[in-house]
Amino acid sequence: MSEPLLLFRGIEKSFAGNQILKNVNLSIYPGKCILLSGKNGSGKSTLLKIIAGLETPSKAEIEFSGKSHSWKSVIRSIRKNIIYLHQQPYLLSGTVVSNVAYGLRFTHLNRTQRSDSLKEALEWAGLADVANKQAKTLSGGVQQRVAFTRAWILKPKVLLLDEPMANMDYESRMQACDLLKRMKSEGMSIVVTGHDADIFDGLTDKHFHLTEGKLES
Amino acid sequence: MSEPLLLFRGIEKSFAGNQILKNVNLSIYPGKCILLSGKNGSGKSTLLKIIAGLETPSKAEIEFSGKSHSWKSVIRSIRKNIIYLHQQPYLLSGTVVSNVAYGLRFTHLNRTQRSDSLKEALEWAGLADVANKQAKTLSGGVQQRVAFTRAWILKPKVLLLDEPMANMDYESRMQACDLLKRMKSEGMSIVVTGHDADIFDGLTDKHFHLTEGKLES
Amino acid sequence: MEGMLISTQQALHMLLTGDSELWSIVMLSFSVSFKAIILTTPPAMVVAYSLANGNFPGNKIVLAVFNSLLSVPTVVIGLLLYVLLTRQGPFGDLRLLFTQTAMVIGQMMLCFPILVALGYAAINAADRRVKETSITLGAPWWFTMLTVLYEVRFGLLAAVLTGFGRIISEVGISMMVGGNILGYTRNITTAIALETSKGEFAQGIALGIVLLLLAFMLTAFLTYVQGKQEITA
Amino acid sequence: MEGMLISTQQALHMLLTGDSELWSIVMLSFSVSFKAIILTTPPAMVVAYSLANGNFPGNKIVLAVFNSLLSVPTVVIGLLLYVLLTRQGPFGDLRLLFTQTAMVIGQMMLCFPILVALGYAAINAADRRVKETSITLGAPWWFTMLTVLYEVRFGLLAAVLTGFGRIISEVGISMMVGGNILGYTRNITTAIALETSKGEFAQGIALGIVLLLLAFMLTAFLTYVQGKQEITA
Amino acid sequence: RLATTTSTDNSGLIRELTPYFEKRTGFQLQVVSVGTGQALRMGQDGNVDVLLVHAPAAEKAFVEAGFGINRRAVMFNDFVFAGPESDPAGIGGESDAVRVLQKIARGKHIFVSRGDDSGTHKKELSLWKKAKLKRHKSWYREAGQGMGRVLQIADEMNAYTIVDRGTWLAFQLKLSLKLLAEGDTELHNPYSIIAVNPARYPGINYLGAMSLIAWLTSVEGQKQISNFIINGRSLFTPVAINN
Ligand SMILES: Nc1ncnc2c1ncn2[C@@H]1O[C@H](COP(=O)(O)OP(=O)(O)OP(=O)(O)O)[C@@H](O)[C@H]1O
Ligand SMILES: Nc1ncnc2c1ncn2[C@@H]1O[C@H](COP(=O)(O)OP(=O)(O)OP(=O)(O)O)[C@@H](O)[C@H]1O
Ligand SMILES: [Mg+2]
Ligand SMILES: [Mg+2]
Repeated sequence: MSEPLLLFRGIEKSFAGNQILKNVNLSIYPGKCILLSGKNGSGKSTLLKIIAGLETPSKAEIEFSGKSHSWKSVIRSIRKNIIYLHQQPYLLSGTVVSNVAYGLRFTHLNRTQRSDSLKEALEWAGLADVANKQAKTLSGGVQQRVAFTRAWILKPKVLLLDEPMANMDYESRMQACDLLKRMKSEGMSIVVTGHDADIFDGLTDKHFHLTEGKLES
Repeated sequence: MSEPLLLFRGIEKSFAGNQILKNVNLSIYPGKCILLSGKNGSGKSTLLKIIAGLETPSKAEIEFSGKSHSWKSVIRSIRKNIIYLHQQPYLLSGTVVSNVAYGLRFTHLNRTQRSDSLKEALEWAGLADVANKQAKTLSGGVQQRVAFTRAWILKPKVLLLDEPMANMDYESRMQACDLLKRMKSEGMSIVVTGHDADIFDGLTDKHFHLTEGKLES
Repeated sequence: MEGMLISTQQALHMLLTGDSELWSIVMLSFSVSFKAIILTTPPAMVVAYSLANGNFPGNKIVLAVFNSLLSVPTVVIGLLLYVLLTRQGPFGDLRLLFTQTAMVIGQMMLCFPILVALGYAAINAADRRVKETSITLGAPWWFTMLTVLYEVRFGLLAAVLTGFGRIISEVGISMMVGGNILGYTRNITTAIALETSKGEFAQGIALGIVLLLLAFMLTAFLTYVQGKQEITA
Repeated sequence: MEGMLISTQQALHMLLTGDSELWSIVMLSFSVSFKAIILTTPPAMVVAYSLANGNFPGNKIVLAVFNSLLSVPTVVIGLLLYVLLTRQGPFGDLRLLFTQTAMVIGQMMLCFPILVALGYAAINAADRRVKETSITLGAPWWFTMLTVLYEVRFGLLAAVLTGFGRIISEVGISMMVGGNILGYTRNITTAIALETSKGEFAQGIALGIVLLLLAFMLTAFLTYVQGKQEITA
Repeated sequence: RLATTTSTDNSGLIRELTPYFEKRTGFQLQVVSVGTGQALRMGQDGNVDVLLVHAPAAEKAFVEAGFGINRRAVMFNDFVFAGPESDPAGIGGESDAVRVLQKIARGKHIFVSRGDDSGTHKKELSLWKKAKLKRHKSWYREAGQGMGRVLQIADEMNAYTIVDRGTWLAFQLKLSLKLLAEGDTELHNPYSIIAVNPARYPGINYLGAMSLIAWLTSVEGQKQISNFIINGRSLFTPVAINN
């Protein structure tokens, strides 16, 4: 196998004295997809949030380019390349377009590139019809689709998806899977959580199970 | 088949000029379970909310005990027997116990009965461990389980469940299905929405599909 | 500047050694304003909730009225109340003018629109699912209201603190319908106004600092309680 | 009562026929308070956001300080500013006493804690996912701040309206550092205070009603805009 | 810039005089109307140029401390006793101020005091001292407000009070109180004008201040003062010329 892009080592996390994660190690390889399963409350979302820099671990180290760093010291610079998709996504006030385009203004794309990728994304996700609707009035499944599109349009190096398809209909799931496969082939690393392994058939390269704070493959 | 408990006739609903539901008829029989499927944004949640009296239809009639009434005139008295479970449930501030017990104070049960059924419910749902945790700090799947428990503990005549198991792990799903089967056998009517018909195997008696505002079986 | 420090020291010393005149003024301030805020909060919350949830037509206009009532100077409220309570006025027979009761009534009039406007904003920001969940679980309307109010309690606390700050610091009403009568209706703010008119600026500021410190103790306590709740929320 | 009606009629008539003295007083009130609120809002929002999101240790204490500053009487702020701006005071050389600039500064001091306290409450009620979503999508901190502020804009609007109502209706600061000089620093509230001290209650109330009506037009407009936004939100 | 007591401003005198003065001298008059104590304080701080006040003892101290110069008597009016029409204390027609107070105190009739260290309040206190009477909270109410408001409070309470004639004439018609006792020379109320010492504050508009003093004490100014009439009575008696 090639070099890992990022290596998270010794992640520990406690909430109010309850240790949720115990010495978890996770390597993220470019162009590979990891499926993370585990019972409700086992810590899947917490782990993804720590990797995304949205939750502070009690302890963690990050290794890349052959060097080890403390989580605190490098997470800010790393998280630019990592996008986390909430299990229950939050759509911002405004239209579907403004939500999907949100992150584009922080990229180095120019105007035409932005509007091109925006158009392509809406088309792909089947959101062209609702493009100008207020995002908060959408149905649960469509909201999830919008959040999904809002994340992958940025083509980050690492995409963390927290049960991204739980509320999607069959067609949308297939579409999303196709999309992820394409991104993978372009070198993106993906970590996805879910309770139905079969949804992600043909997409995942590795399957980890989280039990009692520990990762098992 | 026996008499329907409730018959909703000619439900229509528009949002901002968009007609979502077109002349939908739905009969709810005691002790039967209906599965409602449909693409994202097809109107499943909207239909359930109208039945629960939480969303106002443009037009609708309700028939029961052989008489037809306008939705507006009777929904307030009817909705006491109907409970709707949100697709993305909202847990109130407070512990898991206080959430699950919320509706009990409006029933005719006495103190001991209440605490008995509370205990039983927590046990059944596997929530005894987290009973005294703050509900808002729970993981997504556990929150869904709490909301589920909070609804069925009241044993309403009609239970409307909007994708109740999307975020639950395998075990919890099996448990919830068992529970619903028991309730059904005690005469409860259930309407459930979802994208994976197989989750509800052996539970549903009828399967309707919502397309372009119309119900098809 | 120096005078200010000395006066503040003096005032604090008087406060700590239990100077009865100063204490009676301080106690009067707080007791009047406490009564006013406690009597006003429940009806104001009900009105705010109705405005946020009712869909009666004049909704927005009523809200705009309450919002513009925020701009009414206290002395105008004092004047209106004076006109109502004066001997030949409609409620003259009650002989309420220049009593603490009149001050309480005036302060209630002052903080009512504040509590409604800010309460409305807080309630309106509540997730719509709160109300729906409560209703579908069988709660009667008033319990649903309490549930929603409880969910937005921090916003409501801010509203109440703002209302309290407004009335404990107001002087127009207290002066106008209280009369600043020593031992009867003199509170901190009218005492400050008096010192100011005498040119005793240092003493005015000193009294202001006394008020500030007491208010700080009160809000620090409330913030502490709020903080404790938040940890577990 | 009758006198009140007549005076109000007179005042409104003067307003509509463009009586220059009345208009200059009204314009002065609004221009001073507008300047104050516009200058105060941005820094207050930044402070409120930092308090709600920063996890520096003194957080809660700073918040309690702002909350208790809500209880400072305007005349005390006026006195403090007077002591600062007076000839031999630290800023005496600026010759700001009895100018509109001094009034603006005083009113800014008055509404700053209000905007911080209420802004904090609104921002704190925001869903934590707003901030997380913004950060993970690559927004720099200031854009994340703007996103959060935009999500809670109705709460912030309520805060700003409350702050504006507070300063346009205050009299202690304007009187103390403005001086109520006709044509220079006389605004509606100091004019009301003057009429009141003359015993011309009807005229005081009439001026109050003028202020109320103008405030109503302003807030009705804002509520209308807010309402329009909400429909599409 | 002139700082004056509210009583002169409220009576309308200053407003009446301003245009004459501005036309004659070309100076603009900005009036800050506050209590006597606050006016003196503003002069002491150098925030105004000239003061028109009525508290002889405090004025003297002010000048002696070097804050003000050129103190000139401008005019006087007098104090009167007002009370309810029924006059339970029976002070009606009394001309001896001390006797009036004795009657009020003996009957424990409610008396409303300014209680604000103003010129009027100081005068009242000196009268109580002269009468050697103890006052008790149950009937002696310290209101701590301006003269007009004290009159209204006394009116509401059916109480007695002491008031300067200017305010009395201005408020008379709005009250059910009656003027009951007047005329004692003890009850004179002299107003003086004082320029703020320019040596202390270089930016003081000393020229303007002196112009106002000169004009107010000139024949024209004094004539305008005596021409100021409310309810058919001249309010202030000019004293600068005849003395
Ligand atoms: N408050 C609202 N304002 C405007 N449009 C709305 C509102 N609520 C729902 N809609 C629209 O109504 C349609 C049906 O929504 P609904 O939530 O019922 O779909 P659904 O079948 O539950 O979809 P999903 O499987 O994604 O949950 C959607 O197009 C949605 O955008
Ligand atoms: N802010 C918090 N405060 C306290 N406890 C928390 C908090 N966030 C998460 N937890 C706890 O951490 C544990 C793991 O939560 P997490 O959301 O990571 O689980 P999960 O594996 O994603 O579960 P699910 O499948 O239900 O989404 C849970 O027991 C939860 O109660
Ligand atoms: Mg999770
Ligand atoms: Mg739905």
